[in-house]
Amino acid sequence: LVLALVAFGCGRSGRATKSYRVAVIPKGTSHEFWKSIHAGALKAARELSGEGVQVTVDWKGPLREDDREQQIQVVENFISQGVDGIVLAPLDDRALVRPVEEARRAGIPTVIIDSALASEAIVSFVATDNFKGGELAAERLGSLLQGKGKVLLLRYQEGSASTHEREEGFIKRLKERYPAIELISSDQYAGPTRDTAKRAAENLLNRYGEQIQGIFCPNESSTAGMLLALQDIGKAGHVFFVGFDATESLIEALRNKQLHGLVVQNPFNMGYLGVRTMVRYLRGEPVEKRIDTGVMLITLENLSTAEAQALLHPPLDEYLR
Amino acid sequence: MEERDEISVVASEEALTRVSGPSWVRLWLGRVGPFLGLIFVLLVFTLLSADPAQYLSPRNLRIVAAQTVIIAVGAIGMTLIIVSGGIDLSVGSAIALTGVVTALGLRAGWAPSVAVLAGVLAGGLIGVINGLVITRLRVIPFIATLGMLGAARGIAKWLAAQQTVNVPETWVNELAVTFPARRWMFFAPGVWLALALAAIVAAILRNSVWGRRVFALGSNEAAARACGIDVENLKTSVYGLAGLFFGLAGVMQMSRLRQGDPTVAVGTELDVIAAVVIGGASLSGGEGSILGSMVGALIMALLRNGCQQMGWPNYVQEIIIGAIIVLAAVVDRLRHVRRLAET
Amino acid sequence: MEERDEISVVASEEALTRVSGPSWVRLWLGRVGPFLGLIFVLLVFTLLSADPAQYLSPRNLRIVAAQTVIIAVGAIGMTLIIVSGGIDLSVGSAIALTGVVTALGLRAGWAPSVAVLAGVLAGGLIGVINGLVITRLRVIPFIATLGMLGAARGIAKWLAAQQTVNVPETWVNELAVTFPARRWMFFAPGVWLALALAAIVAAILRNSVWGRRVFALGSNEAAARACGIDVENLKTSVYGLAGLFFGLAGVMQMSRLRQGDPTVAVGTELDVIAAVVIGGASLSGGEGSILGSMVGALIMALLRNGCQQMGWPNYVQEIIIGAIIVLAAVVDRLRHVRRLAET
Amino acid sequence: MLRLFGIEKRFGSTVALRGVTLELGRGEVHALIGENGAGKTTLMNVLAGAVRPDAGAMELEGQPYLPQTPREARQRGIALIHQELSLCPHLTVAENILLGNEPQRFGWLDREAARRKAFEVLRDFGHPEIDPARRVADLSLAARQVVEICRAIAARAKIILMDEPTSSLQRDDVERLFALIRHLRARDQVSFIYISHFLEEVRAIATRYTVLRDGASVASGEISTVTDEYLIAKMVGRAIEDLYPRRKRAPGAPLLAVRELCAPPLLKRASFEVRAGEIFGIAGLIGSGRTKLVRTLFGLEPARSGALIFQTQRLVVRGATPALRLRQSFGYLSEDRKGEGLALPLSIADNITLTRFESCARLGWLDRTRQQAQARSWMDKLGIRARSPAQAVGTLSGGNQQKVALARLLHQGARVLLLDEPTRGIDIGSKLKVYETIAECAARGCAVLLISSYLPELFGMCDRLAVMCRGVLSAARPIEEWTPEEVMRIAISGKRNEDAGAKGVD
Ligand SMILES: Nc1ncnc2c1ncn2[C@@H]1O[C@H](COP(=O)(O)OP(=O)(O)OP(=O)(O)O)[C@@H](O)[C@H]1O
Ligand SMILES: Nc1ncnc2c1ncn2[C@@H]1O[C@H](COP(=O)(O)OP(=O)(O)OP(=O)(O)O)[C@@H](O)[C@H]1O
Ligand SMILES: [Mg+2]
Ligand SMILES: [Mg+2]
Repeated sequence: LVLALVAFGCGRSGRATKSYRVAVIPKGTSHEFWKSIHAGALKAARELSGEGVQVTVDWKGPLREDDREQQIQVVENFISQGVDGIVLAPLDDRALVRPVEEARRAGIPTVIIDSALASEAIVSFVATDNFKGGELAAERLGSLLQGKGKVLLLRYQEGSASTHEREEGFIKRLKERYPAIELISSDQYAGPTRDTAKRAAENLLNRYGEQIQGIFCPNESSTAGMLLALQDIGKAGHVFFVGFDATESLIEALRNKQLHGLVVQNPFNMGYLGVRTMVRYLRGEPVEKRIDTGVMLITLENLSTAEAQALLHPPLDEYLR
Repeated sequence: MEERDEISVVASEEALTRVSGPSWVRLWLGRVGPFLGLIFVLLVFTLLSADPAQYLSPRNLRIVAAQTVIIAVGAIGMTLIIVSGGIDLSVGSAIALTGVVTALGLRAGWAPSVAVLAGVLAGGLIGVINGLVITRLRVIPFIATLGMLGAARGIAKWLAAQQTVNVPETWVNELAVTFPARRWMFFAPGVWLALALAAIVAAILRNSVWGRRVFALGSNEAAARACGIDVENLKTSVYGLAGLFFGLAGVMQMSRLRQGDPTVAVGTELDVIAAVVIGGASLSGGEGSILGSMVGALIMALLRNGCQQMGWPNYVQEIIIGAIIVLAAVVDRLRHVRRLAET
Repeated sequence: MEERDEISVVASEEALTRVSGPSWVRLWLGRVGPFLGLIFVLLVFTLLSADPAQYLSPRNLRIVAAQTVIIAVGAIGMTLIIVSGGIDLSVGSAIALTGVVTALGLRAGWAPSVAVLAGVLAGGLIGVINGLVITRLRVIPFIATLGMLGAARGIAKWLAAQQTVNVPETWVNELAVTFPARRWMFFAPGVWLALALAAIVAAILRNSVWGRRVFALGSNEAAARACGIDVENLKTSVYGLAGLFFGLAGVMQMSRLRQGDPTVAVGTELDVIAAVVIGGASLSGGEGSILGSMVGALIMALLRNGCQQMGWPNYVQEIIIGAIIVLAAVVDRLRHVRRLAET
Repeated sequence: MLRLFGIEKRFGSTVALRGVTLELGRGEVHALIGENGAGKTTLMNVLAGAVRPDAGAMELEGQPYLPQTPREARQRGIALIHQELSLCPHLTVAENILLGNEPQRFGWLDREAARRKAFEVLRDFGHPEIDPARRVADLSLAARQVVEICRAIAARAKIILMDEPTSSLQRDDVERLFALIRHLRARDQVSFIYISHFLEEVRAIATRYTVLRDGASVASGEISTVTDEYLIAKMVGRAIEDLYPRRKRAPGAPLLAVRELCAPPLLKRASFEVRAGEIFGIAGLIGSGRTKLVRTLFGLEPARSGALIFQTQRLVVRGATPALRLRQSFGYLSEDRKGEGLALPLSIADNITLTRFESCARLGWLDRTRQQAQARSWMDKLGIRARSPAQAVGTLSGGNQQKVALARLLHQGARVLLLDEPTRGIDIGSKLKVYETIAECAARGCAVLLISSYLPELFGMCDRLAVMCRGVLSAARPIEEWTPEEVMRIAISGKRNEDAGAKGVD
């Protein structure tokens, strides 16, 4: 093993001249969402190499998923390795400011992806419009319920900026467009994992299960957890349920009408544009400060459209192998 | 005289009956002893709850049961380890790893039973490795299992290629479901399985030679060795056996999530240990009972569930749960009135 | 038996002079004793690393230092507790809570020094409460602090209104910065502060009456009590003092994040305890040293940093770290040559 | 100066004390005697504030006295020497001796002063060789006992309670202790309550006595006015004629032969053989290496060289384990019941059957009723005082714990018995029983190796005797050819021509 690792180490250090080393730092590593971002980043690198610009992508997430301190350490360590640029999906819009600014002081530019960073020290912000995503969900649920009924929101986790925006977007749009719809619970958090989500969902449903007609969950793990809970008590399909982000199991549920809508982002594109933008900046070309990678509401109706399929099945294998 | 006091909570039947105060109190305490904490928690929530009927409804009961089962199965194994004077921090990671193994097996199209067996055995293997590191390399359990906590988690992510592993529909998914398909079962098969295992292990721990040796080991290792007990192998067997249970817990976790998730069950070790300790086991070994641990696990689950039933915001839940864990322990002390009587 | 054998071997001068291996080895071992594990880790990575120069560069050194400091400060407090024969699982939550308190103070426009003080004192308060629950309500430390783990976390979220609390620019933010503005400082002020405190506490633990009593308490509580030491208050003071350090750790965490984050430092307690135990402390009390704990903390940080320098994927990193924690412990055994001699 | 009226204490359903009345005068040494489990230790704990009495009143120098904590007791000038050693193994001798009233300068430990004070106390006790800077964990049991005593003395108490202080002390140490006691009485009028199972000791040092029986004080008065028979009768409730069952045994063929056994540094050379049906005694000073010898024989400590022949076959010496020895039908009784002997939280039954569960198990499953029955029979045989076999051993009195440890060894039914200080802390009445059972074993053809620091016991029991001195075992001779003086001479003789430095050991 050790030998292999040595080889590993050397392999990386032997870099050709006129080449960029870009660190891409996700929030976590084990969700498909981040896989897509990784693939997108690699796609960009490959294309650029094709154009004669050597780009190597260092992919590295925080050791403990969703732990700000750990992500900071990852950024710092990349600074000390002297990479050429950092593409970062910050776990928090403030906590990551210091390391990013330190990076800039060390002459390393940063492109932010996925969720915002409250700093001017960044090159560009490449992300979904999460607020809009929440609004789409509200629209869908509202129309399904014909503007009346009781709805339940299972939040994701305290202090998570991007999901918070989705939740707010959802609530706001629901309030102004469908005042007749009552939001009977919106202060419960699903917690970081599917398991915590399922527990929370079970207990929530046990309490409100009889009354509600609609549910919204702001990310993959909470959606999956809620779905499992619904299936367990055999209510899946009997309440209108809109989720966020896509995985096989969720799409499956969409097919057999247990889910009635999925707000889907374009992580692949996010990773791609993230690296692209970074390299463009490194080569002194102009870059725009805000790049929207788009969201889309996927339902049973538009599931089979090419656009949807492209979103749902990014060519992971092509790049991650 | 702490020395003497500690002894009052003993691995002998006497322990429960040695309580001062009027005899009827003693009798009562003796009976409900281990359940005091549980009763206390139930009471609190039934009183607080808007509609107690709903809180105590069989339906909610089943939800609690389903949520307990994983911790409970883990607690069975952990009880063995703690009674033997050890500790195991790698439970959470072991659960993740074994879950992933099972899921991979199922996805690879193995027979469900085979996949499940593989998962359980994987757990056993982890346990044996822990045991060997502790006995052969003479690393203290805390460090040895802390190492395993990292290693097992890593291996899980590696095997799962940092993905969650989705599994086909099999009976395994029904193992820990909240509401079993066959209504007459009332509880999920996993719950029944857990109960059965608990009963068996309790019997082993109480009445088998092996069990008594484990107690002896936990209460005085030097003496155990001087009595010709092969301490090294005994320890290894304890960790190995416990590992099997962690493996089973992993399988159930997998069944609950319908997927092998390498990032699941982070920090579960604390819940499991807490369950065992609330159940009256002593971290210095030689004390503890399966029944107690099961009750401990139940208490934890009831707390979580109860708080959410109340619809309190999460932070209130966390505060309350924290407080009640302590209170439960205090109430549990009533069982050992002698302790208070002295010093 | 561990105990006694060890004893029987040193029980006479002959024994002390009779140690396996040539004398220079012994001399060397004696010198570097506590640092063996550290050296080991450094060696491993310097050998593996593509460009060791970069790994051992002052810049990287500073990064490691900045990343260690929080664990290190926590470890100072934890050493006190573990030496006294206790344990504290609430460190992580305490860090979060005190961080939030400080942040709220700053946001409310208090003088930075006042806010910092508030944070530290909050930590002390948590500690004292732990101490009182343990001594007055007679709940064992594990459970008492487990309860606090939940409660403190909840309170943190409550105070912070489930949000992160952002703070204005003050010198507090410079406390734990990786590259201090004043270059001559080389390390962040926080690092120097930590070093100073470590030195002071080490002195107190070794040479003050209070310190020796803490050792006595951990070594044999019954004896300590019998000698008329006020065990209850001593314990409370230990947890209180330790709490102050956790508070300081929280302030530094806050300074690193530039915000009070109620969800930060989950599971940090394990890192801190691991640092202390790797540093040679015994969880059964009476053994342990600040120096050792600091080294332990450094080992942990160097591991993380080193693994990433190698650019290994996370799961490899986790496996390696797990393995090396155990190895470090094994290597550390070399320090107790007698133990091995008698294996 | 100290008065007790009708002190009562019950532990759950056991009544430890039922109405104890006692008077202690200034500068008086008061002997407290009674069977195992009579309540002596409990009474001491009451006085020292470790246990709160259920009923009764205490009076110290006229004022009422009811200590809530040991701390308070200390402040009122009462110090206790525990029956079970209670020291802090991680701390140095000096720190242990001065624990609770350390010499300090603004909270900082004054190590020099501490060292000096500790040394003075140790010197007064005639043990200047014990280095105050040594970790207690590195000392022998005996040395620890000395430290324990010194700690109580250093407390400068007005009343010192001694609970079997000599249980692991050598004869000359006992003399030193007595000298010290007399000195303290004479100099600053210190009063003592002295617990011991050795009547001759009691007579030597005490002026007045109180007999406890079943937790009640049954007799009290001037000790010079009563006979041993009277005291024993009061304690046991019946008269005891000859203590040692001297019956002719006909030792058979050698069962165990040890050749040149060597486990440095403590055990240098030991060769001897024990015949079937023979009781072979080993005398020697504390720290002479006797325990080391048996521990090595039993595979608890590594041997460097030597041969071991059981019946006819040669047994492995290096790398032997207790498990192996057990299978080879060896049995070992540790001198340190708490550290290495008993599993305190477990029940009496479990402890007794621990080495031979087979006797009461089928297919690995215990037959509780059989186990309890077996335990009960041993409890009767050795007179173990407890409510039931299910009681936790930790709640037994010191002597009764010792009997449980012995019972386990006997239950094991080994052919070779290694007994290290088997009667430590056992009362006279029970000693008789113990001696009888040991003799029976020998009669049944076991080889018994008996280590004791109490010469009369050795002379009473043994067929042959050898003396250990600084790790070297003398040649064995029939007991008739020994005199106590000669034993002591050989035991000490090594000391003269050795360099004084090595004394630090014991
Ligand atoms: N903590 C306890 N719990 C229950 N019973 C106890 C406890 N401590 C002592 N006892 C009981 O109290 C009685 C008196 O015990 P004690 O130790 O005072 O006897 P003792 O006179 O010291 O005997 P010995 O001479 O063997 O030391 C015994 O029967 C013992 O079993
Ligand atoms: N089980 C043990 N553990 C540690 N040290 C021991 C042990 N037994 C003996 N020693 C050490 O070995 C030295 C030799 O004493 P040992 O006990 O072997 O002889 P002894 O004549 O039996 O003395 P004692 O009457 O104290 O047992 C003692 O000074 C002690 O320091
Ligand atoms: Mg006694
Ligand atoms: Mg001895």
